[in-house]
Amino acid sequence: MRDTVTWKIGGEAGFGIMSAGIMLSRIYARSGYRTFATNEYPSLIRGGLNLVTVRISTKSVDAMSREQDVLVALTKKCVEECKKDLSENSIVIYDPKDGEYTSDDFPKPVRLMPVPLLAILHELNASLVMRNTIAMGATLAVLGGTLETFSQIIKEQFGRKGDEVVNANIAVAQKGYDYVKNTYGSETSMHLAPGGAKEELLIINGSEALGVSAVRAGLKFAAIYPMTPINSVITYLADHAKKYNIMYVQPEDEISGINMALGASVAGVRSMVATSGGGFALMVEGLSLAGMIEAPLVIDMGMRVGPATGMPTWTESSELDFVISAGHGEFPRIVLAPGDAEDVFDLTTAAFNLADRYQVPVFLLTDKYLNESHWCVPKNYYARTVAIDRGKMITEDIPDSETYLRYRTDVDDGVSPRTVTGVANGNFISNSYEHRQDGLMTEEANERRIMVDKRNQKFAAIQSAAIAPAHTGDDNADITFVTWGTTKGPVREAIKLLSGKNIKANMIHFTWLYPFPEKAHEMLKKAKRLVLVEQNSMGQLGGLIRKYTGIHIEERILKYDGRPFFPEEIVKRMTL
Amino acid sequence: MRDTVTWKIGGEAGFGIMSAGIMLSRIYARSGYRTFATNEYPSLIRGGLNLVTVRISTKSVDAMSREQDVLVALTKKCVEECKKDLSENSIVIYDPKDGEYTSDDFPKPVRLMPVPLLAILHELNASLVMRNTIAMGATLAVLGGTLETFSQIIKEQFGRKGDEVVNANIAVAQKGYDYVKNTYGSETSMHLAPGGAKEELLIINGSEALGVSAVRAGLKFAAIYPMTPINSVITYLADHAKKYNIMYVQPEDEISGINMALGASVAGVRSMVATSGGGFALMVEGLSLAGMIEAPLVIDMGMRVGPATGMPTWTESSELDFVISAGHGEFPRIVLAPGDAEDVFDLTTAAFNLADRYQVPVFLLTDKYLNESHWCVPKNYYARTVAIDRGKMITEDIPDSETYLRYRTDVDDGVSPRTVTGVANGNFISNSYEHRQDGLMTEEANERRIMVDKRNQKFAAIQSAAIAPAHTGDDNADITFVTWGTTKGPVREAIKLLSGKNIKANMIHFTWLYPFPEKAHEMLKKAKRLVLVEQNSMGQLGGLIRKYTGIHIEERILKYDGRPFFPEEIVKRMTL
Amino acid sequence: MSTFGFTTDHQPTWCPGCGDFGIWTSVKNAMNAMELGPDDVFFAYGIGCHGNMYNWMKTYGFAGLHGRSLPVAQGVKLAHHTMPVLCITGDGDCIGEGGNHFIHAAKRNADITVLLFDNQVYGLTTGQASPTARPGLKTKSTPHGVVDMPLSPAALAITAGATFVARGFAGDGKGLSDLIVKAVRHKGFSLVDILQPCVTFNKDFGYPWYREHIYDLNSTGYMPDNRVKAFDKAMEWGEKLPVGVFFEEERPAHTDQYEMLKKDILVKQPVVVDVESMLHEFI
Amino acid sequence: MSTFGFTTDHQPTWCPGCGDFGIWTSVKNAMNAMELGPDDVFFAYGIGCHGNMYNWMKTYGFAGLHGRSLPVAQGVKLAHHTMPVLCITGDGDCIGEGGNHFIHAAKRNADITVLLFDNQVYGLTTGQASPTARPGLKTKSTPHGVVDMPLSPAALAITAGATFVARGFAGDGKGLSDLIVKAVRHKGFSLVDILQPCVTFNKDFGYPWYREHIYDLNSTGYMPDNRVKAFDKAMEWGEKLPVGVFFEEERPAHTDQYEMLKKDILVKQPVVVDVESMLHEFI
Ligand SMILES: Cc1ncc(C[n+]2csc(CCOP(=O)(O)OP(=O)(O)O)c2C)c(N)n1
Ligand SMILES: Cc1ncc(C[n+]2csc(CCOP(=O)(O)OP(=O)(O)O)c2C)c(N)n1
Ligand code: SF4
Ligand code: SF4
Ligand SMILES: [Mg+2]
Ligand SMILES: [Mg+2]
Repeated sequence: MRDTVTWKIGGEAGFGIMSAGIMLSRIYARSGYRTFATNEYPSLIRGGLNLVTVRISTKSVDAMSREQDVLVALTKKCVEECKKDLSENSIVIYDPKDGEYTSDDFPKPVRLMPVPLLAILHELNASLVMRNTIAMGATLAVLGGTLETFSQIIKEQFGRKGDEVVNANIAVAQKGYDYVKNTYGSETSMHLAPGGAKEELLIINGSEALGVSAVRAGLKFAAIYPMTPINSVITYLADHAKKYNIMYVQPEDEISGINMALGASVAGVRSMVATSGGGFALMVEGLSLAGMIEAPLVIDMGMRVGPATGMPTWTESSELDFVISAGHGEFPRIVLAPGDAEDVFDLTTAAFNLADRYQVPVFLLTDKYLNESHWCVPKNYYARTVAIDRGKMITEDIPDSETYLRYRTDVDDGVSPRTVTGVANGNFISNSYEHRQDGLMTEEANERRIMVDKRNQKFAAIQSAAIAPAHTGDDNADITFVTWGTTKGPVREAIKLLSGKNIKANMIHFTWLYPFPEKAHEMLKKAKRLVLVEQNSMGQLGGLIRKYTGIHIEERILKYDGRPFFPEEIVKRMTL
Repeated sequence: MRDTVTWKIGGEAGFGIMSAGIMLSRIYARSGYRTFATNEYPSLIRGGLNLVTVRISTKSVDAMSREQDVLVALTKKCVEECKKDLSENSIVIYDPKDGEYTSDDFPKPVRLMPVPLLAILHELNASLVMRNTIAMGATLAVLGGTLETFSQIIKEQFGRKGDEVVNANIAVAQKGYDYVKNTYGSETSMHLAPGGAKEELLIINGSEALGVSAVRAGLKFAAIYPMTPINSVITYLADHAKKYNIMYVQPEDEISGINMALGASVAGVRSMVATSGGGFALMVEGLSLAGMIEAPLVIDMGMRVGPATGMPTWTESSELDFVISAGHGEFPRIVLAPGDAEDVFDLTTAAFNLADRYQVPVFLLTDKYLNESHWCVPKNYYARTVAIDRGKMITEDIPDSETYLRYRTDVDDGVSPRTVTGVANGNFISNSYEHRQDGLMTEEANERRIMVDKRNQKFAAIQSAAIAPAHTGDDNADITFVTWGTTKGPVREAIKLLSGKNIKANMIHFTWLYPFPEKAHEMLKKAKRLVLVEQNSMGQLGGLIRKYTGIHIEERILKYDGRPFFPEEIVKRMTL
Repeated sequence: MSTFGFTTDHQPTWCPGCGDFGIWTSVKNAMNAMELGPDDVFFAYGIGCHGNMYNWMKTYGFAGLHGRSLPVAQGVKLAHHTMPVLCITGDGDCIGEGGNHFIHAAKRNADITVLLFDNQVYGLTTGQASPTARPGLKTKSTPHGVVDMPLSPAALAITAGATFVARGFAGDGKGLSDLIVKAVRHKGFSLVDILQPCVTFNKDFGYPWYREHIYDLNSTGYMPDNRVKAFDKAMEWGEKLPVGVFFEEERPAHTDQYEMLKKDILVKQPVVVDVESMLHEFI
Repeated sequence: MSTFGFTTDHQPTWCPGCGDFGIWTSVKNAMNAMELGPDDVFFAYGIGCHGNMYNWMKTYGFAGLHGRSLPVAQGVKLAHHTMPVLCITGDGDCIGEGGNHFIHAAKRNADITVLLFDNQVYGLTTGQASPTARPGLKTKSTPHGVVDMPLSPAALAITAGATFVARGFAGDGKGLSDLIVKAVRHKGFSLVDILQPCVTFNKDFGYPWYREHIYDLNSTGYMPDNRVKAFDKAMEWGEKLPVGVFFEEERPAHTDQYEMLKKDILVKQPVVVDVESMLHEFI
């Protein structure tokens, strides 16, 4: 019996690969296990090879392992591509119609379990789209599970389509399950140890998590032009717009998107955009505008492999420098980078409050890995109350006797109270030109200097709210990994692997990147040996650290081939 | 007799203020003097106060002085605004019709020289637009000059309009000249010492200088959307397109501009765009594209006061961080920042060669001060031959037997030979997706890594071409100013002022900013006391230096009110 | 009826004789005619001479980026759909830099009013040709005269789906303010393309030229009820040049498409989330 | 006559049944009909399913940014005006993200050919509504159906000044390749709006639907010589849907406006500067 199994399914787009991964995650999440699912697919709609990997464990799962224990290969190409990543004694489920193998065809000895998927479909007169359902049944047999939860999920999922569909699916699942049990015996090396206490767990991808968190935080307006990897944010918001009284608009381009969002923000609603690097590039002028008019705005910047169109469906984290310096002129902004679904909740709700409190644009630097992986997170984490702080906002009419100054400078945090549209005597100009306290243009030297100083004052105010990097692991470790965003999980697991080798390592993980958190300096200084781990080719966090602390981290583990880090790989690349 | 006089003229837009400044500069440049002229005007077309200041000297002029010696005030507002900047015994020329003053109306005692400009016009039946011509005549009398060169320039300038216009202008100039001589005597405290040897000098603004240099460097295609402060580049190129066989296109927006320019570049011509921060913001996606397809491109990025629309007609240098980090994904680029008209020639011609040699985008970071000031530069400097190096370019047909690989990786500088359109067997795809050597898409991990490494290889190659910062002044100075771009002149003059106080200072001036020139480290380390001087509020060069060398310059003189530095001000802000 | 001056302590900086003065007056008169005061209306400005107006026009407003006033206006409208939202934009701003937003705002039938200050040039950047510049016009960017065909903002709007399309003249104060009132009252996307003399950079098309060539379309018996006829008229520019309402149609506006806006403006909608049901779908 | 396969070692990745296959074939046939080989022609691609074509279409080409193929094409054309330049673009690419370039390229009468793969959806981003989506179409971004009016690429082109405007159907190989040949041979801006079934994300408009609804405009006696009539036809979409040539006109192309291009292509023009005369004006 095993604590952990890593399972992978692969086939062409359209084979239901993604949904199989989600279903398997759900089955085990409902049964007292933790799961984590990642996907890989090329930038095209059909054909090619889509892969989903699900790690299932009785303990928490922070990252994907490099090797898989079970492979469900729905095409020959899948076997070819994936065999190199199978561990010893892995089980391979495949349809013998797609190809015949012996264990020798694999780099390491594996156990082959051909299952006649098409033949079963044929026999039951079931349609091709149910192939993945048979494979799921077979999977559950291999992992020593039952069909109970799976059947339940099938009912929930297909109930609307009628009993016939439900029953047909259950029947093929049963066939797959029985076929494995009958052909290969009821014990396999991949049986999972019993799950723990059943807690309600969400299986949610990063984009959905961000959508949910944003709605919780009071999001009212989103203008988002489609782009990988944030398309699921659109789907989530469009599908739930009516239910939650939020407005989703599909703009003609990203430039329109950010300008609409700023219009809505100035009018008084919480507003956001989401995009990837190329789309954000088009928003850069609007970002500078947000800085100048001091409008709150949340920007979900979903990173992927660049430059330009790059590898749109693969992961990378190379937009840190870009978002910190984007925009002409100088103005404060906040850059946050969640590392997992828990972080998404915490940082998304924080982002909206920070945007309002400091009247600045706030970035959520997500990436393809975060957005499209399916995380497993306690429902209670997401069910917590969210405190909404709209900052200095005036919604009551202003008496005739008062003169309202939108950009009043007699504030010590640089933040001036703002009215929402329609407040009597509250009219003002959101002005992209340099302006006086009343918002009207100025070109006078002194007024200019004062207004720059006012905006720059926010840096100090924001610093006081900054989230120090998370320090996890042994205080006295010999190795301190320094990283940010979604490398969190792989590094965390790498630390576990190292501790298995009696090497003490810990981690300084940044989720708040900018303004550079002052507290990080002390933390970094204390470390014995710093190792930078980043999902890019230039070590951008390393540059940022040196710029703000002078500390130069020479030892760097960088990855930029579009694939996320595997814990084993981090260990392997260490000079130990 | 004086070595140097600073003269200022002010009035409403439409009064011919700018052309008066150019003319005065020309007169003196042709007479053996050096000049330098700056302008100040608000962001509107008419009304307001336009000012031109011209410094004339028998020696070289690097910057403007804070105070003026002669003021020609064509409106009352001009007197009001400018009187605070007059030095003791300054001469003020004005039309008594606009207002009556006594020396007491001025902070320091001045010499008033009312000249009845309108009355003279009236008397000669001359039109209002000639008011500035009278003022010029008066000026020449005050400075102890003659009308000879001025008359010559009038002939050249108005010759096409016929003798009548020429003679009328000469007549009013004479009147102004005579009025001053007759009324205030032929000696004033502002007489200039005789000029030196007559060398042919150009009076040219930074934009024109850039246009001229680009044409010399073989520019063939420019797509430029209008924007202050690079509008003169458009005017220069549009006016000279036919003469020099170059193509200027006005695109519908900046996005179109950079994409057209990349199309032309890939087709094989030297191509450029010019814009300011807001327009460049819209080009950021195209920049990333240039990085990915490895297309040469020169970008004249004319800085002005931001964020957003800011103060569009005023100066600032706050786009250094922005251009270095702009664009999603990671790719090499080169950032150059000329400090004066000589630098413009050297760096513009270099920029086109560098772009071709390394197949990267190259920035010319100019600013409003550089672009719109009129510099005085020896014609010989601009008449030098320009070596054009198109880099690895294939213009000959490729034999049928060969397979052309646009992005071949067996190159040690990361630069692969490129064909121009139409070369037989030379077809390839400029691909914004990650690609293989032949340009077709790849999503394979290893191919991706190799292609990133290939592009990143250019960093080292480019570094070998990097221009170290210019070290000027005493090697053993107690103070080392560190600066970049157009603060060069003011700092240079500040050093002279300090040396007058027996304080030894020198300067490390960066014109090559990125990739950060490695040689700078040694230079900076040697200095006893570093003082950062920048025209922005964050000290961006300071950040860059710390990021790449660890050296933290604590002492900073920053200015961000839209006005250029004055040498006196730098001295004043030093803790001495 | 209360009247408003909308004044600030800034003085207009337009060139003496600029057509923008007349438009400004018509805008203020239109606001007064509709009894809209500074807190009742939202103006989104482009960047150009036209846009400088925000400094002497006291209302809720947004002086944003060059070319982007229409997206801003739509964002404001969606958040506060009971407030009249107008765009002050130019031919460069709206049809050059912002051309894409123009056709898409019209397509959506966004309930905003676009006042397009159409002077054929980029005034504020000292006179380059704009997309509406007529062939032959000599400007800084076209020293030998404009060569390509101009775009007609009115025809583009008609093609893209606008439901109120008119043309006015800066020199006709009364006619123009009437058109503005109609445009603002119209539910859906409304355009008033305003022929505006730029006395500094466009000497070919001054007040006299326009006075001589324009005619009032609506007094010729023309009915603005047909898109194809309207297109035909909107492309007309020669000896005669029509002003007036080209096209008018009733069709649900963009903001009509959102069920929830029937309840209240978005700004006032509470955050209502049943957390249990929200999270249920992920279990 | 030599024929070319234009093949690479990449296989098409379009969904089985996608209309893009048919268009691709027509494009290759058109090239062969004009005897244009891989080194003789330039294709600028947008980003979308349509744009993926560059991987299996060996020519000089540029797979640039989403929405920007028209500017790239114009830059190439200006630098090398003797080379035919085509854009492979989509309804999202060309009319959504790139709408401004579309109207301005038409206005300039840039001598490029735009092949617009019009499937009413954003295919590559898994099926959101595009600007040409018909009302009612349910997509990922419009779960309750599209509400606003679609934009007609053909009508926009006609309005903006295009000199050749046609519509074709991906399912009509011969007809389409003929239209492409005509479009490429036309001097000036040419558009072929291609009705393209997306079998994966747009089930409402498949081959049968189109086969049932389209008719050949040019065989009805329609003459493509009048912009207003063409506009009328380009807005037509109901029981019947015209394909064929809507409009054709001779007018100098953008590249005709540059005197120097009469001598040679820009790429081959030498750098000729008389330094003395160049600097003289600054003295
Ligand atoms: C992104 C960007 N590009 C260019 C500019 C420069 N710019 C300011 S106003 C203007 C043109 C204005 O023309 P138009 O909209 O016709 O207004 P007008 O001045 O004629 O009223 C331009 C190009 C800018 N501010 N921002
Ligand atoms: C700037 C930018 N925004 C968004 C995207 C994401 N994107 C890629 S393809 C596409 C839509 C493609 O639609 P269409 O042009 O109609 O092509 P189709 O796939 O339907 O052929 C989008 C939005 C992108 N690549 N770049
Ligand atoms: S430049 Fe033209 S548009 Fe601008 S203010 Fe002057 S007259 Fe008016
Ligand atoms: S998604 Fe649609 S357009 Fe894209 S390849 Fe598939 S069928 Fe074709
Ligand atoms: Mg204009
Ligand atoms: Mg499409």
